[in-house]
Amino acid sequence: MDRFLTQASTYASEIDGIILLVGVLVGFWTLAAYTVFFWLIWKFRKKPHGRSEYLTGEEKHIKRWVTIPHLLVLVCDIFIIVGAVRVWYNVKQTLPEADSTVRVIGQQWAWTFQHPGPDNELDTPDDIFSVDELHVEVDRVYHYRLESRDVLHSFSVPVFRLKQDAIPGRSITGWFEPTVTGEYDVQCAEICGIGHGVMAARIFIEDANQHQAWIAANSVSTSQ
Amino acid sequence: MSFAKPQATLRSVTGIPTGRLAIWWVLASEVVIFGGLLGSYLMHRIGHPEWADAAVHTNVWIGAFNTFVLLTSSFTAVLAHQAAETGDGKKAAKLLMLTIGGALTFLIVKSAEWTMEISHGYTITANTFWSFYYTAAGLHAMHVIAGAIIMGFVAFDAYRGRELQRVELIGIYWHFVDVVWIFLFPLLYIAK
Amino acid sequence: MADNHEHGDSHHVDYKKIYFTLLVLLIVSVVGPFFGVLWLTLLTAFGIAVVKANLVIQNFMHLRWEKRLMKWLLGASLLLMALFVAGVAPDVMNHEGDNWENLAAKAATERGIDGEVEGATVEGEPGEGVADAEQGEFSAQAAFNSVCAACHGQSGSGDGPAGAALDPAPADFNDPEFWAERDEQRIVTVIRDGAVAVGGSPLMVAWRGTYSEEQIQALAEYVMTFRPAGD
Amino acid sequence: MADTAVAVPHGHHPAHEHHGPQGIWKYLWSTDHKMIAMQYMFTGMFMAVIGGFMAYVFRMQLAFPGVSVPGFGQVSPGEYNALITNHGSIMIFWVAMPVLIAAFGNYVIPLMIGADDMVFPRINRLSYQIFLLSVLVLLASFFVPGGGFGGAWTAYPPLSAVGEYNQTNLGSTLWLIAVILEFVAFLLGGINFITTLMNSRAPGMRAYDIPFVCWMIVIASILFMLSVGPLVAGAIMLLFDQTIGTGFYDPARGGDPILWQHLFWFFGHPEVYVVLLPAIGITVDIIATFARKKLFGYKLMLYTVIATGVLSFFVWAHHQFIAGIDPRMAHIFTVTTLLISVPIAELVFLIIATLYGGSITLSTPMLWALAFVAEFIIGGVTGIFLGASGADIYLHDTYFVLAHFHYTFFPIAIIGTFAGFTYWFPKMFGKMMDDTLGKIHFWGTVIPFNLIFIPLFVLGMGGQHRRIYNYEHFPELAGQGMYQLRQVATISLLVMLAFQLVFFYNCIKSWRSGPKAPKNPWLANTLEWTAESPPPHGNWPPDRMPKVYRGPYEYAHPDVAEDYWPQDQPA
Repeated sequence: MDRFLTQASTYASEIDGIILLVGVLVGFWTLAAYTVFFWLIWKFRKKPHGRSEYLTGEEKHIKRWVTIPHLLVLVCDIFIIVGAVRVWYNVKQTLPEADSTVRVIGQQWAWTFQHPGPDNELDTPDDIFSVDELHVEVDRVYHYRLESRDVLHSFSVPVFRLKQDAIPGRSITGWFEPTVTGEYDVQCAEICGIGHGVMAARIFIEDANQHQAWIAANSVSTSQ
Repeated sequence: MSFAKPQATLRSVTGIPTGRLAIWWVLASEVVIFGGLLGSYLMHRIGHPEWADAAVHTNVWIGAFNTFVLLTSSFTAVLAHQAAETGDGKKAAKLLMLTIGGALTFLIVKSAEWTMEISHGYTITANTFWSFYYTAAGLHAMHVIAGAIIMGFVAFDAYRGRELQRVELIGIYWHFVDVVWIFLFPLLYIAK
Repeated sequence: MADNHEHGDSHHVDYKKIYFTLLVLLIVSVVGPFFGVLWLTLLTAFGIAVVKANLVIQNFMHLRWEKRLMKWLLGASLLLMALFVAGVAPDVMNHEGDNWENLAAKAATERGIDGEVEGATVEGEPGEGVADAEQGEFSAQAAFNSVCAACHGQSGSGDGPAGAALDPAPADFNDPEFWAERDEQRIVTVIRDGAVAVGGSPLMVAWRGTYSEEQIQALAEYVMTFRPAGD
Repeated sequence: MADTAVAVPHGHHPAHEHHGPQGIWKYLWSTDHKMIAMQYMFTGMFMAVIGGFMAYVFRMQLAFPGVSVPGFGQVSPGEYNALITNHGSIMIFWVAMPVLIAAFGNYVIPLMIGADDMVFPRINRLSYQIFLLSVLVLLASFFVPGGGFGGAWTAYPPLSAVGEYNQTNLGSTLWLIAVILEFVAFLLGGINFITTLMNSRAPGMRAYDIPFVCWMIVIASILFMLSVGPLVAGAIMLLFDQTIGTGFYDPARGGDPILWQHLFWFFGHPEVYVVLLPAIGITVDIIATFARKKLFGYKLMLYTVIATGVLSFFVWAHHQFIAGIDPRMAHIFTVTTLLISVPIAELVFLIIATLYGGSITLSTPMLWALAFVAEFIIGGVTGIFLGASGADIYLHDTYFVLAHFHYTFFPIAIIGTFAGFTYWFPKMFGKMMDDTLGKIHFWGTVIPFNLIFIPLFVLGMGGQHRRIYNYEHFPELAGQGMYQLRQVATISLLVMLAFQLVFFYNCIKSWRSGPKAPKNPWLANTLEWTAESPPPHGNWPPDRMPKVYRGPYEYAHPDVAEDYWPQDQPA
């Protein structure tokens, strides 16, 4: 996964980990099934004067060949469930203490980001609004409040491995903690009308100095 | 109707006559249709206690009267079935006509009730309680209308002594329509 | 099929008796609410509905004599509905849960039904954006800056960040050409019904679901302020 | 009634020209289950051609953005949305459902259980006519002002509910009406299948003597019937939201958009199994015939399918993990979703085990059937990534999802259909199909298919999300490598579509000049092979309806010299 896309949040590696876990287990079973499958097709191809065996599959000693792999599949399932539930719990259900909170608002076809501004508190007059540009500081825990003005949108930041639908009428809270600086894509991952394809935003992950500079620069211009 | 039935229709491996077996499956599919609608309504209703203020404007007495009408029509439908079992097609047809009369009474009362409510401004778009109210009762009324029409055909045949087994089938459907109303009545009228 | 009570004339049901029982139950269920006790109302309303339905199903529909298979079938379809409600209720019935809250539903509950029906000029309320609702008083400038500016830019010159991607590009309100054949009425129409209403780009969507007539008027007036002076 | 009914089961078959409607009407108004099956089959194939054309147009746009697609022209974003929406709806509702359930169900159920027709032939005909109406309404929706509906086949409100949001006011209403009509048609059809199988089996045919494919189609019908109800109610609500302005899904008026998602997926997940099961049934029957093997554990297979069907009602919200449902619910649905892999894995193991000890002939139908198993394994296992809630956070709504469900739906709707069609072609048309052309078509379909969707798995892993008409606005997705992968997929699609011409040529050629098919060309056991090819109206002479003495898969039974033992042969 890392080769496709940077891991830029604390939980990106966890999510990649569970994908890898599933991949390994599932890959093993797929290969095993294919090997047996093609071997059987080759081994029992029609031969002149050949006649197939009469097996009902009800005999215990033959059925073992199916039930034992089957139980092993069940064991693998349990591993996957435990892994998936743990990751899900960390990413979606818990909320670590926030250093800062941003509001993310989707509308047809743009993202509006409400940054807390210099006082680091949301819903105060010095909040910084920006469109299609989210500025965050690296190594700080952010909470996001996700809202939508019209239809469903989905706030997706691939480098964070984060995705959450925005629903009109609801406010959904989640968290992320960026780990590397840089500029990355924010996508809308839920079809939202004909402009769905242009609903792109960028996330700017900055170090503390850059971020303070950005706040300072924008506080002036928006206070009007 | 020069339609010859295939042998398949006459077989009965389960021991339940084919028509009756099918009607039960129809009802199972109806249960989930109404179940989905009423389940959605129920969840909204519990989540929105303020809807009680809208439900106040429904008229319990009209609802109760309509319940009475449907119960009575169910009663005549089951009597028609009894008559059909003894082979008395004419009596069955008459009782079915009574049932249709019940259906018409129900619909007339219903439309009077709706006219009154709409004239007071409680239209289907007034708020979501009324949307559910008209959708649920309207879907039920569609079933009443469909049932009454089919019953007309069944009565026509039964009067001539044909297809008497259909009297039971339409009866089972009709009782189901009745049962749906038995639940709609407290859901929409009584609970305030 | 020896156990099959095939339909003779003999279910030995006294239909009349059941009919009168049903009527009595109906009266009880209507009378129940008059005591004004909640649990009693619920009991007489829904408890009796279940009893009535059971009577009808068992006796009139003859489920009592039907094969077990059909009972399973009806039971299963009812259970499925219970499953459905159980799976959906946490999201739809509740108005908040882990890390989410349904602000719109809470607002609706707060507002109450009367406010909604009497203010029957329903236009105003529906769809009011959560974000706006929280900020209280409507300000055309604030709305423009937070909503319209995404494409049209805060200065109104069509250079908003989201606008860069659009084709055709968003209108530039600072351009005198733009105003050559447009008046306030037309701006109102476009905001309300979308640009498609006047044959323009579908990318400018209609906002009548979000803003009231007055709010749209105010927005249009704000847009008019971008109009370059001197014509 | 009894006296009319005992009489001639030959009602008015086209062959009996004396009375009944003439000309084209005799086809349109036929109540013969085989004729209705053919109507469903060809309507479904016609829709598949339209759906395939749509895929061609938007794949061209994705690989070569802004190109003027030959046969269509420039694709606008609105048109792109309409294309993907209707491609999805058509392939599921108007191709997979009519062909796999209605066409094969109508054709094989009465023949395989030894009945002369469905129990309600006229309701059967009505079901097709309602279906045809739904097709016409859907096709009409492309040509109304504003164009076809563009809110994805899941039609999530508020986008689908409000004209101002989707800008296809009329198109979305017509689309919804078409879907409702289609549901009604299949409810009628499904009740017919269920009742027929339960009540009209040939004398002597016990529950475990029923050929597997009949079981599968009937279980699929039951799943459909029990799951679609809430969505019918939900669709009526959505229709009112669209047309008369109610607020069922409008949060500001006390409604809830999430409700639709639940209603939709409560149906939508079982729906996957609704189309999957008939395809599995066809595959299993073909494998048994061409491996000359009794099924490995018939009863166990049946139980695994029933377990899958029951479990499929408990998993729906795994489509909504990140759609705003309460995060606690996701745990429950992850567990149920992964549990469903248990019976499915068992079923696949049993199918593979059936090959053991066989004598396998790789004829065209057998190749399709084996390909179904091979491709479906990939489709199945990739589902585990998405069912695991933690992994789904990233993979949801990416091309990984898309590739996953195409790896399930393509084997189901296309490979399964070709398997069944080539297997029963001799019975349907009385002519043998050309095996060489069949094999060319097979390899020309299956290889490009994999080349289409394997690149899409990779793209999905790379974060490419769905339903975007042009990726130029997403710098991370607009790289050179990404475009190359998209082009590989598109070119493979073109190759695959081209090879379908071989199939149509083969059909016409075999139908006109193929060698005449014997009654039982594959030496199979089931009852349909005891009727004439093609069977007349009524299937068998009314006084010589078949009786059943044994199960359907008694191949190479030690008690008989032949390596097959037809169900209707007395011991």
